[in-house]
Amino acid sequence: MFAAGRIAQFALLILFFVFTGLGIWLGRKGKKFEVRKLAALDALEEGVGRAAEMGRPVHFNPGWYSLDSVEAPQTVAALSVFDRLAHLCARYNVPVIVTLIRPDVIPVVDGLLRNAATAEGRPEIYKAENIRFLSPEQFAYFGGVAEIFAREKPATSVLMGGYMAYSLLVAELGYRYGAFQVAGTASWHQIPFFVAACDYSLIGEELFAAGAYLSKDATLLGGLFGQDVCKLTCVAYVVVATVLWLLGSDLFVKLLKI
Amino acid sequence: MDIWQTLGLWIAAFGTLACFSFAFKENVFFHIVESIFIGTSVGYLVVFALDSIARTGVTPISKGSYIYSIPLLLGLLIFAKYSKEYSWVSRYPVALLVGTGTGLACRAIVEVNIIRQISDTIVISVKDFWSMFNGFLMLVGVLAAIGYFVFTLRGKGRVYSGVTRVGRVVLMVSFATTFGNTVLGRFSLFIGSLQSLLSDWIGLPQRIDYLSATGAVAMLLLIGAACFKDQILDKLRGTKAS
Amino acid sequence: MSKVIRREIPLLLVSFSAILMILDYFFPVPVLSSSAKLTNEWVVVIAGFSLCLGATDLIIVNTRRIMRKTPGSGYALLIIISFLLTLLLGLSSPMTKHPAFQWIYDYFYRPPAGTLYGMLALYLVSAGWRAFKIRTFESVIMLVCAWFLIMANAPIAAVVWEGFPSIGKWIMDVPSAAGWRAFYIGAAIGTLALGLKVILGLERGALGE
Amino acid sequence: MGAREVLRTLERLDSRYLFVLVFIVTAFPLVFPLGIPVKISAPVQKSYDAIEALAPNSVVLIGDEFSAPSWTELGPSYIAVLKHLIRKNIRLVFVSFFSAEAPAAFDTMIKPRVDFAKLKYGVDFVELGFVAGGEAALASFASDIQRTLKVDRYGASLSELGLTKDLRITHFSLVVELDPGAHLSEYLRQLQAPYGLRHISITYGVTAPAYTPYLLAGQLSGMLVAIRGGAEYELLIKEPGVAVSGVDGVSTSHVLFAICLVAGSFLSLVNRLLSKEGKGK
Repeated sequence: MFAAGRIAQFALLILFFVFTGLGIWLGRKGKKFEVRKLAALDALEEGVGRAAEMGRPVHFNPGWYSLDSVEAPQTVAALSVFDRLAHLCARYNVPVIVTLIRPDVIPVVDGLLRNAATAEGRPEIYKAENIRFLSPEQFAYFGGVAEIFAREKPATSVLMGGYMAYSLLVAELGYRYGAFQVAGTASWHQIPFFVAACDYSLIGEELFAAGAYLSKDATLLGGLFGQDVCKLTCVAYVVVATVLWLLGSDLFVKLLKI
Repeated sequence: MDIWQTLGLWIAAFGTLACFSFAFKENVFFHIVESIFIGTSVGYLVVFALDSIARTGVTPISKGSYIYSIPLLLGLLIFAKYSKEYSWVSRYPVALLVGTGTGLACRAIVEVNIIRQISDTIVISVKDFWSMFNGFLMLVGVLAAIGYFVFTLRGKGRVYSGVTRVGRVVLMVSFATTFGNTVLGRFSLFIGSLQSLLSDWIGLPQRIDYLSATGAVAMLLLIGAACFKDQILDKLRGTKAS
Repeated sequence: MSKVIRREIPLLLVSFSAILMILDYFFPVPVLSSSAKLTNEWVVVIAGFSLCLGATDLIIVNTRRIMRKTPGSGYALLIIISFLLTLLLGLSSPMTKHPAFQWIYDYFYRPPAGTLYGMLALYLVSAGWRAFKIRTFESVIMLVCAWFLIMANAPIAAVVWEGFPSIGKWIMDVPSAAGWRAFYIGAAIGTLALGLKVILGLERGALGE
Repeated sequence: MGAREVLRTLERLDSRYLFVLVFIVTAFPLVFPLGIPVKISAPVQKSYDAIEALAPNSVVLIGDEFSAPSWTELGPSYIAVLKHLIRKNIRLVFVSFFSAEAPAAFDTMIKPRVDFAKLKYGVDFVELGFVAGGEAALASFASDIQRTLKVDRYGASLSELGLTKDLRITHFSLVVELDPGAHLSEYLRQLQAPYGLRHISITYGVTAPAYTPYLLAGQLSGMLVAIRGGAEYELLIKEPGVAVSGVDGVSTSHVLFAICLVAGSFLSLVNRLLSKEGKGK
């Protein structure tokens, strides 16, 4: 019934789903979890406040990947960050300019921006022209962003999601215009540049935790606990398996390949 | 070489120089080149999107598979975002995209990102001291770096903070390595752009095409003037006033 | 009722298509694989339409810029003209293979793309100049690793000292690979957890509600 | 201006001076070639050996995710590998899943530089063009080539072309993938994990460290990285080309970069120590 060689994969997938699900369930039951600080996310409010003081907009880009790609979760996580950012911007009456590489994100961003404006009691702050799809070609996109930075000089730039080579171009652009920069990606190939060029950055898995962290929703925080259990499971498995391996048994290695 | 190709080479050279100039200062020529680039790139990709809609969506309908009219309809629904009242309709096509993307992401990531990585960490080679040492270093590094990502289980005391510290160092090594290696890639591209100017256009190092070389100097002067237009204007006004 | 149509059904659609994709990978059942394949084709079509939405948006935003005569409306005009020209040439027969379409690709599209990509080399230099500081133990390690990797990649370094490539290779194969392994594992767990939240309809970013 | 001010100004040096320096140092060997020897690295040698070991008439899948901006980084390697494959009489199938522009880039940048004229279309090679849909399309391609595609890039039916008539995914002896977009894992997941195809990746410098675990685990049978990989491969097949002539620039620019890295951090250290001393007084 199973596809060959995928039993272990399926078992792990289900196991990790169950762990995360249990965490969510515990959270819903009211169990409190203390979460490690994620400075980059705490910095969002500082960034928006800075923009409000300077009377300049905030810039946001949800990364490179479209919603139907394998890296879609990164984009979804970025949009969860955007949800919070849009609320903050509406609260402080700061316009937020969203530049986009992927057109399929347009309706989602549009909806989030509209809802945030309504929820914060400022429906007039929603402007469709602040959502700017530029080009799916990353360097053409960069040209568009460069023009926006030159003209509107955002005080804060938030770059979240999966990234490609243009990450450093946009980050250095922000640096040139003195923008306060918060970034986050699980794209391993771009993380070094965000760490080097931005004020704050989320690294890898932290991006996926952003939605839960920002919403402070007990249910979602429970999910983070579930993720930790998954990680500990991996650690425990590696430790036990290595000891067995050194004793001459490859049982745990074979187990992974069934 | 026909006239179109020559013209093309000159346009390409100008585009290359205008783009490079942005590193020094933003200027009108950079924005002109980039605006054309934005337009052509979107045009280009829309052509391919239409081609792909025709091949995957319309061709089957013309052959009688009417079920393919559903994605065409869903595709059109995405335009509902322009309506204030019915913008929620665009959630239907988006839902299909998000669901498919999420499913694809989850289904295979276990094998490539977890199982492979775990089993390679376990299999420590014991054939000589050096490979064993590397194997153990790898093991410690992987475990410590996983520890860095823990969110909620906050251990107390030295052991925990030691682990996260080591994990942090390991991750930083990975980042620095990638940074260092990226230099190779980016300079390959940089060299390529220089080659297209110096070799394809001007003909170096074998010979010098004087026409192109003069063109290059003229273009550089023009773009330079655009970059420092404000300073130059100030200078001119200054001399006039005095 | 309206909440059901507006919210619940799209969320169900998300869960349904995600679960379909997952099951299709693990269970070789004809019904699953044919419906997964069909869904994939639908997604291709919808993605094509979303690009058209993007193009429409681009035209609307830029036309508005021209009408309002905001600064930079000249650029907006250039964007629209070059877009329409490329589109027309691309669609004229033979589709996507018109010589003028190729010509635009070769001389208007390729050079800026390649140049901006290469320009990253310059930005790497300035980022390297700024970002690598000797402050903490970590920063020294980072500097040393980056430095050795750069030297390992320069052919001239191997001429000076044979050891550079092997040190670079060791850093890449052992400590750096260890970090990436942990990064992959963490990212995978994050992806799975987020995937579950999307399936359960808990992640706010997914549908823009 | 005292020595301290000089040091401090240098630390906050306007990066544009650095840029000018980079331009000069990198362009110099392009105008005055230096001819620094290049050592063949193990992943490139492995790729060469893997292709060398193929039997004549084997079929190789070219995962052409090439795009215009990657020309200078991947182009030379791509051309060198194609030349080698053609020399070995290997039959080639080109297809793209992630880069819509790959076919056009192939026409303008690759085809004119490789001897395709002596090959017969449909027998020696087939271009399947761009298949939208990313990983899903790749998976469906792997499970049934003819059903997924039906026609090639030029509209000819796959069942009428000799090479693709009965082609199954398992007939491929090797996958050569042009990887500017970090799509290796998709390929491995859909082609290697289920069907065990061997894989060579022609990739960017930025992706190389993260691909090393795959190389160590044997999932990759070889890897060519950036212009340097191209230069090494050109030397292996004894046809020096663009990459070999550009690789001197790699040396000079890298040395400059290494100096900048040390100088930048050293300056910051000295300035910090000096300012601490100043505060002490």
